[in-house]
Amino acid sequence: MDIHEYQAKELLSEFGVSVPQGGLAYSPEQAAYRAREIGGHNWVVKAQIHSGGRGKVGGVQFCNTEHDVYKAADAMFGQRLVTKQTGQQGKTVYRVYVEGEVPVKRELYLGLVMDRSTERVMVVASAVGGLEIDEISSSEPESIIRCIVEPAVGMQAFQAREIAFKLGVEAEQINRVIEVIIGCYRAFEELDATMVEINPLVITEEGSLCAVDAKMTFDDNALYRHPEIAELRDKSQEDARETRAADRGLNYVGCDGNIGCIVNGAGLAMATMDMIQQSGGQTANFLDIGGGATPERVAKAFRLVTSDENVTAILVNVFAGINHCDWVAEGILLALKKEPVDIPIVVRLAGTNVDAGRKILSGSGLPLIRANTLKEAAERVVQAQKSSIAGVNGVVAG
Amino acid sequence: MDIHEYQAKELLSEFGVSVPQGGLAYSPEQAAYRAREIGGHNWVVKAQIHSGGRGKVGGVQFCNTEHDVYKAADAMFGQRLVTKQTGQQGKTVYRVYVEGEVPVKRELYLGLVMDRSTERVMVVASAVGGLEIDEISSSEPESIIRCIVEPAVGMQAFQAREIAFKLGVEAEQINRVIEVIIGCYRAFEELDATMVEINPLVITEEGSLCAVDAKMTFDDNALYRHPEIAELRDKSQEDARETRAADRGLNYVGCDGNIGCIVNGAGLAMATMDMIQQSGGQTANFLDIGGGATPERVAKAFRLVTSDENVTAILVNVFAGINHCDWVAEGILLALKKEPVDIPIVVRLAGTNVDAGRKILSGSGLPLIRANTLKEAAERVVQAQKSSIAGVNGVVAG
Amino acid sequence: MSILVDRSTPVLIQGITGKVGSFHCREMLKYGTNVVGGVTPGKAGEKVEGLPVFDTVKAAVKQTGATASVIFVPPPFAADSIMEAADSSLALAVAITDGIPAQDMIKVKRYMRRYREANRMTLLGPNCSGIISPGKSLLGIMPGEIFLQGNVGVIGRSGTLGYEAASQMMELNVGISTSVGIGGDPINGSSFLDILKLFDADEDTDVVVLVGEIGGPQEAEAAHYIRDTMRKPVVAYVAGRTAPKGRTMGHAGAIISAFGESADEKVEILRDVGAVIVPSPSEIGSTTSKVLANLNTADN
Amino acid sequence: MSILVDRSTPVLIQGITGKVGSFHCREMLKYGTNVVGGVTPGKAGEKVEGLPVFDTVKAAVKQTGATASVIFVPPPFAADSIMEAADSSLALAVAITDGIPAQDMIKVKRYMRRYREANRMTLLGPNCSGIISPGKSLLGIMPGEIFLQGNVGVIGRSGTLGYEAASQMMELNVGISTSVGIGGDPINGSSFLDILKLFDADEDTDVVVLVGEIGGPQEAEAAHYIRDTMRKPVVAYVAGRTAPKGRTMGHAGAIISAFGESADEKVEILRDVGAVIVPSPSEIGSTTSKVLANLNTADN
Repeated sequence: MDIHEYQAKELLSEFGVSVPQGGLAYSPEQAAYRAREIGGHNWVVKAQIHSGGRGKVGGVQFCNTEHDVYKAADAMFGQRLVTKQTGQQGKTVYRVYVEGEVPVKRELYLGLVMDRSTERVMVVASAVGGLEIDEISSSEPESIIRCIVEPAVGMQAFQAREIAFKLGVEAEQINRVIEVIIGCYRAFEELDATMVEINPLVITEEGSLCAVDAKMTFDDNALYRHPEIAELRDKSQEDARETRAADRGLNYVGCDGNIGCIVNGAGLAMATMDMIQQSGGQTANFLDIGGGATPERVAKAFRLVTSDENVTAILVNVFAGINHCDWVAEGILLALKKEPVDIPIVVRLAGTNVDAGRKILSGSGLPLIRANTLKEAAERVVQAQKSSIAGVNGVVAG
Repeated sequence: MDIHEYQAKELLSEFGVSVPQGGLAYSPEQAAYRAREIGGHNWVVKAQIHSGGRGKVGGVQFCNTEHDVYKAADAMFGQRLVTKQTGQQGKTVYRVYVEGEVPVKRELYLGLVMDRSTERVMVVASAVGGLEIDEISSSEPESIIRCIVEPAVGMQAFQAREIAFKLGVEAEQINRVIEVIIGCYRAFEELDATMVEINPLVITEEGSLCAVDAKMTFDDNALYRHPEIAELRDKSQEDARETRAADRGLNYVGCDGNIGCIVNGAGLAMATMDMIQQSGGQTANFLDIGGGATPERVAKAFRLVTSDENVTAILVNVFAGINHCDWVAEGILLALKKEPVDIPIVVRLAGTNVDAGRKILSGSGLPLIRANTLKEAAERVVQAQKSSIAGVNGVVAG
Repeated sequence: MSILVDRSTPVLIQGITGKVGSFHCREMLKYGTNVVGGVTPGKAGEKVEGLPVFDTVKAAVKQTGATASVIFVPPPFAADSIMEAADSSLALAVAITDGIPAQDMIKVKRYMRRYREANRMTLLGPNCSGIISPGKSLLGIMPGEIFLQGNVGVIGRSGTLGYEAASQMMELNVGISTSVGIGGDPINGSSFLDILKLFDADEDTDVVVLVGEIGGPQEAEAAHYIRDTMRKPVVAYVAGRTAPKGRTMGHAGAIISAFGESADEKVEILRDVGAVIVPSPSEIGSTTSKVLANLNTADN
Repeated sequence: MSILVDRSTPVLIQGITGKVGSFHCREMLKYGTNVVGGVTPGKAGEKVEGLPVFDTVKAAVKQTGATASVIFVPPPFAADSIMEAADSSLALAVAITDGIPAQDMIKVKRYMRRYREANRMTLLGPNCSGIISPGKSLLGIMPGEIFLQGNVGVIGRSGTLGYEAASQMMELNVGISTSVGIGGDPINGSSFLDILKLFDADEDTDVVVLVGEIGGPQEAEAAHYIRDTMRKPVVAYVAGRTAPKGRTMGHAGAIISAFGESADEKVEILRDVGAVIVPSPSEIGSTTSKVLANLNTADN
């Protein structure tokens, strides 16, 4: 799960990481008020969206008057920011964060991630802060410092010290940098994060340390033990289709094609998408209905896929193990009975109770297109989609 | 460091261990008042001394009226309780703890210790509670359950569960027993304990769980990070000589003989004691003056040893490494100048700057008996002690 | 022979009294798996499908002689159950549970290393469909009837994609020695590499099919072994060539985050080391069949 | 040969700029130890006795090629320094520091096990006087002049009792290959057993003197090795026969708490496995001398 910059800063400051003084605003008026609260004459107005790279698309504005703060915030609210990380649809700005500007002397990069090779937490740091980590690793690869944390004992002071010295930090700041690194590690571990990033970690002109931007993501599987983190979820930053899916216990990722997919199992879902593409089609989504798919759940998946107006054909591909093909068939009937669909539907069932499932479908009177294999299914849905667009609709609404 | 039962209970209850309702009293009046506060008609008055085995020597009294509580407490205050663990000199009662009596259905034993073989924390439990652990291990050895905690991950729920099931606890109490075991482990680890013991851990007639007696000891080396624990030190429970020694940074253990020992290093101190005994003498103490022995420290050691009125001869045995023999010699002169001593003193110096040390001593004019080897030193001090007692005093006060 | 499980392997079910555990207990018994008992703390003395239930894994092992376990315990308690299994001298545990926090799995793997390699339990999963040695034993949740007995070893992350592979193979009369689901989580008990080594040493396995996915370094690790050591032919399919970058695709593990983690990169790496690449998800069976045929020709 | 340290061993001092560290740096240099530099975080660029100071052990190792380290860091930071040493590919660290919490040492030992045995640093101490290969190298705080070079290996917990043993031996012209202080704490880096094995394999050591104490299981562990494997004669002395039971005698380690931990019990165990028992603390030298003489007679 992603959270906003201001939330990450709030969390990290509880672990001893210094952050600039700042305040959240839901309106331009409130943004101006925040600037006055903070005081001084230099502020930064930052769009709170779940994405990096805001600065390049106008999501970060430096202001010298409260009126400028007002204007900057006013321009941001409601805007859709499209960054390298958001995808084409972008993310809409509903909150801005106003901060006092920090006089920068040096910018460092600090990140903590779950490293899958070693299956441990890895700390990544660089003396070249401010750039995105992929930019650093392509332009200044030798600046990157990596450190693996031994889970039996956690991060040790000497490791943080080694990183701090390698960053070339001056003697006065060494201990503060060590505190920030250890604080981030503790936050990572205690809050079940999967990523913590401070970029830039600034050494100010007065010689203090300050996390000028911060990002955290969390392990969805561990949210049950951190209700205070779970509450930070901001659905406005999610793809509406994915939000609906998550609320229904389904795994959904939106794509830009027109063939809706309903599959059980992530691997098979990906293979199905690959197969559709190889057959000349474009998929509208990844959708894994999971292991315990009841008829209700299948019906929900149907409604989710058909709610995407780009979808002009649907492929259901279920290989039942825990699932039973008869349940899936009933789910399809249930969904189509409640909300009839006028686009072609190809159904491929296999595995547990396949005969019962097929029987239910063929006895339903619905004009479903049956397929026996993955290949057949993909080819038929691509063909049906093309025919459908050409005006020959394969399905007559029930 | 040892603490009192009531303090251990207070600490453990913060880790989720249930304890009987109770109150501390410094006077019989306060004891009676505590009984009223607690309410009911059955109380236990318990002498707070740093020792187990109080019950067998009158340190635990069951009372049915507030007046009985008053009388029981009155009888305890100022009494010296001599248990198997206290040594002959016993421990004096300055505090009593009054508790509501708990209706016992079953008594269990639960202990956590630092196991030196595995270098890990070991949980020891037995379904035969109430007896001391050494009694359990001799009378019911097969009842003892042992469990080693893997330090990389700490105590796991399944380990606590295994112990609970092996204790034969009934289904209703299983989860409570697990909570107590895990709570004790967390207390052990977080507070740097070296021992936690709940004996008995009672299952009450109503089916709840209750730590009826509790004991904790702590790692002296780790007290610096637990000031709240360090404050619980009760000097009234320590051998006065040992307290004085500890306050001066010296390691002292009182014995019952009459030859005082001043040695550097624990191993050499023990070897010196062994040598004195083999030579026919009895030592009055173990005393390690440690590595960085300044003249002041040596002088303090001297005063400590001579303050024991049983001491009728002294052996100084210093093998200097970090120490220098000349420092030690100066310390001896300093001590004897300030507070002359009229008993024989044998000095054996060896190691760094030995010649300078010997020169200082021989030039001092003090009637010190010199020895060159450990054996010589022991033989001479034993002989001197015997002569001294026989009226031939080898030292003329300076 | 097969790997890890055989007809005689005595199997426990942790979480046997739960709805899912008891259902699959029945299914496994039907398949012929030698299920000998189960564990649910506090339910000792009960029976499920006539099998005894125990409070602890150690008690169950002592009474039944079980050497393997299938874990159906809910996510908040699953890590503890895996460690309990590891501490009870079992040789194998199959963790079906989906949704265990990554840090719990780091802890589990740290804990398991307290045992010397020779005494260390093999863990499959979590979030996996299990393992099947067709005709012999099934530990997991897969439909047994789609797996034909034979000489091909299969390793995959995804359950249903594994079924797809098995059924394509059955269609062409290609049998399986053992099919192993290693699970979809980023931190899992056994890697592709771990299982590849077992198949390489198994005398009844002639060809290994590796069903990979986007995300994680495990396919690349396996590739090094294929290049340097593997004696048997490997057929590889990698799902997710059309998956959008940077998104989690259902499995917490299936997210592309570093070089070598996209499906195309993985395919390239595997092709480079000599694995036979399956060109399309519908050709897992036919590609394997061809490799087997070549092998038999070469033998004659 | 000697064990663990030799004339050429390049040595670092962790905490070199402190009062104790710099004093012993000088002493070690005087003895002839090949001290090549030191570490104090934040003091890189300074010099102590003309030697360079570094911020981290890794930087020091990189610049100096050091393979051993002596640690004089105060107790609250000592565990961290030991782990830093272990992580910097040193072969040996000698922790002089007294007063490290036991749980810190549990952590240190857990941490050190992350390295395979072949790459794992040997730790002596904490709370030890160090190690000396007479005439070659001294890493620690002992007075070098009381150690005569020769063919007896010495292992002891206590510093000064080790000096006593060494000086008794020198008095009788009995020389030492290496004398190792393993330290007085309950949880320490190397045990009697660990060092015994090294001496057993060292071709320049003919006899080993084990200077034990009350408390802890390590002498009994060593006894098993002496019985089953040890090829060389062992002379053993155990201090504390007159120590009161249940009391900590200076060393946190010297507390009798279980069977086999009293001096008398240890003596009995060691005698049973064939160690030559020193009857009195003043006879460590003479007993060793006799054992050596017998050995030489047997050789001729």
